[in-house]
Amino acid sequence: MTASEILASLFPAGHSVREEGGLLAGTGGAPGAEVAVLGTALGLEVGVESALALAAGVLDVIRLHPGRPILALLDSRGQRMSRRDEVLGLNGYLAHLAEAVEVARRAGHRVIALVYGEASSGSALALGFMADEVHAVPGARLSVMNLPAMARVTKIPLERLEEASRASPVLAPGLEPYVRLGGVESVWRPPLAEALAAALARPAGPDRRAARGEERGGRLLARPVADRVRGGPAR
Amino acid sequence: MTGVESRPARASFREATARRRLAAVLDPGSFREILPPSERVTSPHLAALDQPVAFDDGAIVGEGLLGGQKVFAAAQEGAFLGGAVGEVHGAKLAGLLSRAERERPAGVLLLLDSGGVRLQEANAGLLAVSEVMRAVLSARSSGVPVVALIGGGWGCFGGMGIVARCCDAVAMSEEGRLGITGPEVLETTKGVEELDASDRALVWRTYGGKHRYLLGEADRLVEDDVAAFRAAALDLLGRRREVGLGALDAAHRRLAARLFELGACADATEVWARAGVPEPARLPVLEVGEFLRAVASARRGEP
Amino acid sequence: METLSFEFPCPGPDAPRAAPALVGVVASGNLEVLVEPTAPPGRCRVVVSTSARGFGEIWEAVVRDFARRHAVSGLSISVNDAGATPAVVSLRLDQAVEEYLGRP
Amino acid sequence: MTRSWDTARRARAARLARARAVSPGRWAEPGRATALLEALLEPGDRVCLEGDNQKQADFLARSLAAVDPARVHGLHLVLSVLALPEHVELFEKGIARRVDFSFSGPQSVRLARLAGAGQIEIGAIHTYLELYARYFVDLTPRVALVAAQAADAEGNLYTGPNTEDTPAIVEATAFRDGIVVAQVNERSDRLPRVDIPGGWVDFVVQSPTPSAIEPLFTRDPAQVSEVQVLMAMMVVKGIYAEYGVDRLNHGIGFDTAAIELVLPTYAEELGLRGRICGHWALNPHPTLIPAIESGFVRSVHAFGSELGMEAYVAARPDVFFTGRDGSLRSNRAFSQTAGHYACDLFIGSTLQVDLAGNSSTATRSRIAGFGGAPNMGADARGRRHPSPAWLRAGEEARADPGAIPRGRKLVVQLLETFREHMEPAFVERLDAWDLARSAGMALPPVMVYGDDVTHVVTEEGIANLLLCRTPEERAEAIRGVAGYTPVGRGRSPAAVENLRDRGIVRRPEDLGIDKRRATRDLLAARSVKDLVRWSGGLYDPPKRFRSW
Repeated sequence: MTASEILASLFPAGHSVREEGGLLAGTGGAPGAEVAVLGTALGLEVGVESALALAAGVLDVIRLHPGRPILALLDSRGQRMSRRDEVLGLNGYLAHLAEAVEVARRAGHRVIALVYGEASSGSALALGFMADEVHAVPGARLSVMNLPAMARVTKIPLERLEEASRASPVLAPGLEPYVRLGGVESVWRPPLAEALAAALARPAGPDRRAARGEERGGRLLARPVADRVRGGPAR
Repeated sequence: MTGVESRPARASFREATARRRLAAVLDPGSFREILPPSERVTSPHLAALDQPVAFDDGAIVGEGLLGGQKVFAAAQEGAFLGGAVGEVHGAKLAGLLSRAERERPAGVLLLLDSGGVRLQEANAGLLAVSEVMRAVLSARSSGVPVVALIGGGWGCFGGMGIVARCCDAVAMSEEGRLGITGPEVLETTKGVEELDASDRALVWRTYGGKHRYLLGEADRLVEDDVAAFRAAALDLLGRRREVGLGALDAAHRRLAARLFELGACADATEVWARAGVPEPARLPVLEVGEFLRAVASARRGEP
Repeated sequence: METLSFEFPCPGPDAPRAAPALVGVVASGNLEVLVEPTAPPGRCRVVVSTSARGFGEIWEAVVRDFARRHAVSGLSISVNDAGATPAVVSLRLDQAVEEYLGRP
Repeated sequence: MTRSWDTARRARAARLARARAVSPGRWAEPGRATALLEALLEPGDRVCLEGDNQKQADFLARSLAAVDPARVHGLHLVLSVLALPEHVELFEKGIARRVDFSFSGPQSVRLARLAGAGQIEIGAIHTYLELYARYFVDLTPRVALVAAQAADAEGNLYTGPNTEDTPAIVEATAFRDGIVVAQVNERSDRLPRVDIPGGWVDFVVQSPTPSAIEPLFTRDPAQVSEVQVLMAMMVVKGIYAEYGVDRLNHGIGFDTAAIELVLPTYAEELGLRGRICGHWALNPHPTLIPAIESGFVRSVHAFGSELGMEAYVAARPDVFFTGRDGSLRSNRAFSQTAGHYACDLFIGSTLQVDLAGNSSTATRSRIAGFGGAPNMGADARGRRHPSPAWLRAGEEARADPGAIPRGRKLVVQLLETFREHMEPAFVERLDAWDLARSAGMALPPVMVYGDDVTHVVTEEGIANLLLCRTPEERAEAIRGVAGYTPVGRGRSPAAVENLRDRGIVRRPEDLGIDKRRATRDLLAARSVKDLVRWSGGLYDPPKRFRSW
């Protein structure tokens, strides 16, 4: 789905969201109950400029519209990979963006992420995965790396990776694996406005993804291990 | 004899294992590990790929003393799968940070040495890194300082490069490296013209401690010496960065200024020249002390 | 991966009980060795998980020589190996037992 | 009919006359280099195309590979190191037919293939000294194509720090009416020093690109392993200290780099400074810097130079042989002679050792050759001057106490019992046998013969073969340090214990070595940067070795 199709379905009453250079910004929803929208389109690879622009968008909402919910729309192939981005410290720009989302949530903004295309690596970490809840639409694809590239880097035969990915959700890119692992709370189907309203109505809470992963059988150790460490030293 | 004082008597941080780093950075004998190797909490995903596991999954977490104060500490073992984050490894780090929120030690030290997400557990690893990021920000928001120490052989890349910058402060050695897209990945995906990963001088001036310090991405630059890292950790423990709008605004202005001022630079040496460092080409050969003096006025970032 | 288990009787008194000790790292050509006081009295138990298949005989010889060099009665030795040579294995086993015994 | 006694001189004059049509003066145009060679060369000529361990006449090699094979063919190539792709190309094109050489390095696989296909006749694979010797007996070059750093208008050559083979080649060629062509990197009005007089040089051509040099002898201390540190401790305590080894040569592997790096630490602790490792025949290894700086090393004569060591060498003229300009003067022929006759010990790594102690680096699919190791790793039976180490070794080897006293050179082979991928380094039968058969060689290519080897050192211990009195005892001593290889597991434990009692097999514990100290902390330098620090900033490592 394209950004405009998604936006139309999310905000049947209209929205002011514009796409420029792969970045989305604007508001949607009825007067008095506006939702701030920001995010990426066309698979944008997030570099230093776009990370800073996204952070600026979050900062503006905190400053100008206290309490206004934020919807992060994500279609991004990950961080931009270039020498210049590394020279300038892209990791620091992405951390800044993540911290901005954290501050927004702590200031009382609900933050909902919706993956409507791709989500991968740096940009997923800094924007989408910082939300209170992460949702996706059918056809969304979340990933770290495709299997052939993974085979090259890890020197594990591709057949073996393919075989393992049939048995476990940890390897293959896609939507379903991330649902099972708890990384995606739910899959939204049209009309999206209802799903958004329901998400916004839920109270914010702590990071529940590890618990979801355990319930859904995708990540059986993340929650118990974290809890054991949280609990006390083994004696 | 000129050699006497140049003999490297220092105990290298880079060469030490994660366990030895922890033992040397914390007060002697004070470290108590949580989920130690004898608990055998290992990765459930490696067997399917015929890969050996490690009894601690490459992440050592626990509590100890630093200058007599109670701190929590975690260390990644770079030699095991490049210190990469898998389900268990990440859960140990996230669990420690959330324990810190509850028990409120004087701080949390993260001895990072990681290529980022463990590809053998790709999706679970990515989520684990996200959970660690959230846990760092959450611990800081609750008032517990988190300090990253980067000086291992793998550096700190991928999502862990973001985690490092989510901390209150970062100490690095010149040998340490920090970034998001590491040199090998950059060369593989974008070609050798973008970055020649075998050109070590280029790799280190792009990702290395000196450049990060000059940019303000690292708060302390130290010798590759466990004692120097310990001193930096002690020093940075009191250095909290508020998680709030004020600090965020200040950081935003700094990052915007960096982009405005240095955004046209494609290479670190251009950055150093434009930042006003005299004789920028000399920076890589300077020892830490000389380097700090040479860049004192040109350094960007907080003091 | 291949798992090898060895258990054999050891002469002499059991090693003192101490906190488990770990040395080495699981990296190419290297291994980690965990020493714990959990074997039955008078016996030593060694469990090896290795990525290099087909070297069981060599492992057995290395482990037996190791047990002859040290008082390992009552100790369990657990190994995660990523293709270390016998030279490195012997060195790590020695270091691990010394680390274990060096502790109060 | 009277016999003519100057045929070679007249042939030389005729060739030079042909060549003057291409290049009237001593300085030839680079673009005419191939034409010059076509004018000078005749089919079947014996040609020395300088290929040293480091310096290569690469531009002349490319020019030679471009000649018309119809005019120039069937050459007999003599050169010490056959390392360039162009060298192999000469045979593929039929320009050359026969070769005598010492070492083939990177071309070893292609060479084996050519030999298998019958496209190359290998006269012999020599050691360096043998090959130079034969330049003066029956393999004298008709034409020598050599390389130097710079030349002046008169054709005087400055070789820079890599003088290497050039004097030996030019001496043999110029004084037997041969023709010498030199490629140089630059033309200079004032040479820093003259290494080859212009009167011995016929043509000079400036290479469009400087001759490429590889840092062949730089070992990054970061890659030295703990096991190598342990073996280095054994060598220092069990051999160097034991025999008082003060004149020596080291191989170029990480094993010997580890020894160099523990001299300022471990050997210093043992009080050995001033007693061992004073005089060396060695390339200027960067890993030797800490031992030089801490006062172990008193002199180094070098076969060739090493990239990045120029300023350091120039600043340590008491240690290195240098010209008045400060740059290193190396000379492979002299240094090999020094290594053979003047050194008490040679130590080097190897790939395979059999039960007789024969040591080989040959593998089935490569013809790699020898270089200089066999010259240094062989007892110099012509030697007459005594030294404590040499006498002690001789005494240990003497079975009959009434026999005439005679010394022995210490020849030590250093190897881990398993190589990578669990390949056993000790074998019943060397791969060299198979290579000899498949390549039709008269001799299996053995690097060091068993009867020259005095000690085998592995992580398990030291086998002193000097003290063995029978072939069976020797084999058992070798089994006694062969670890868990099939050869090692074939030992008789009782026999090995007996050898231990007699000091023939010595374990680290027998030597009083605490294995826990075998960590990288014992290395005087753990990184290339540490080496730069030791050198006071004078060592300038090549790019690939620096992370700054």
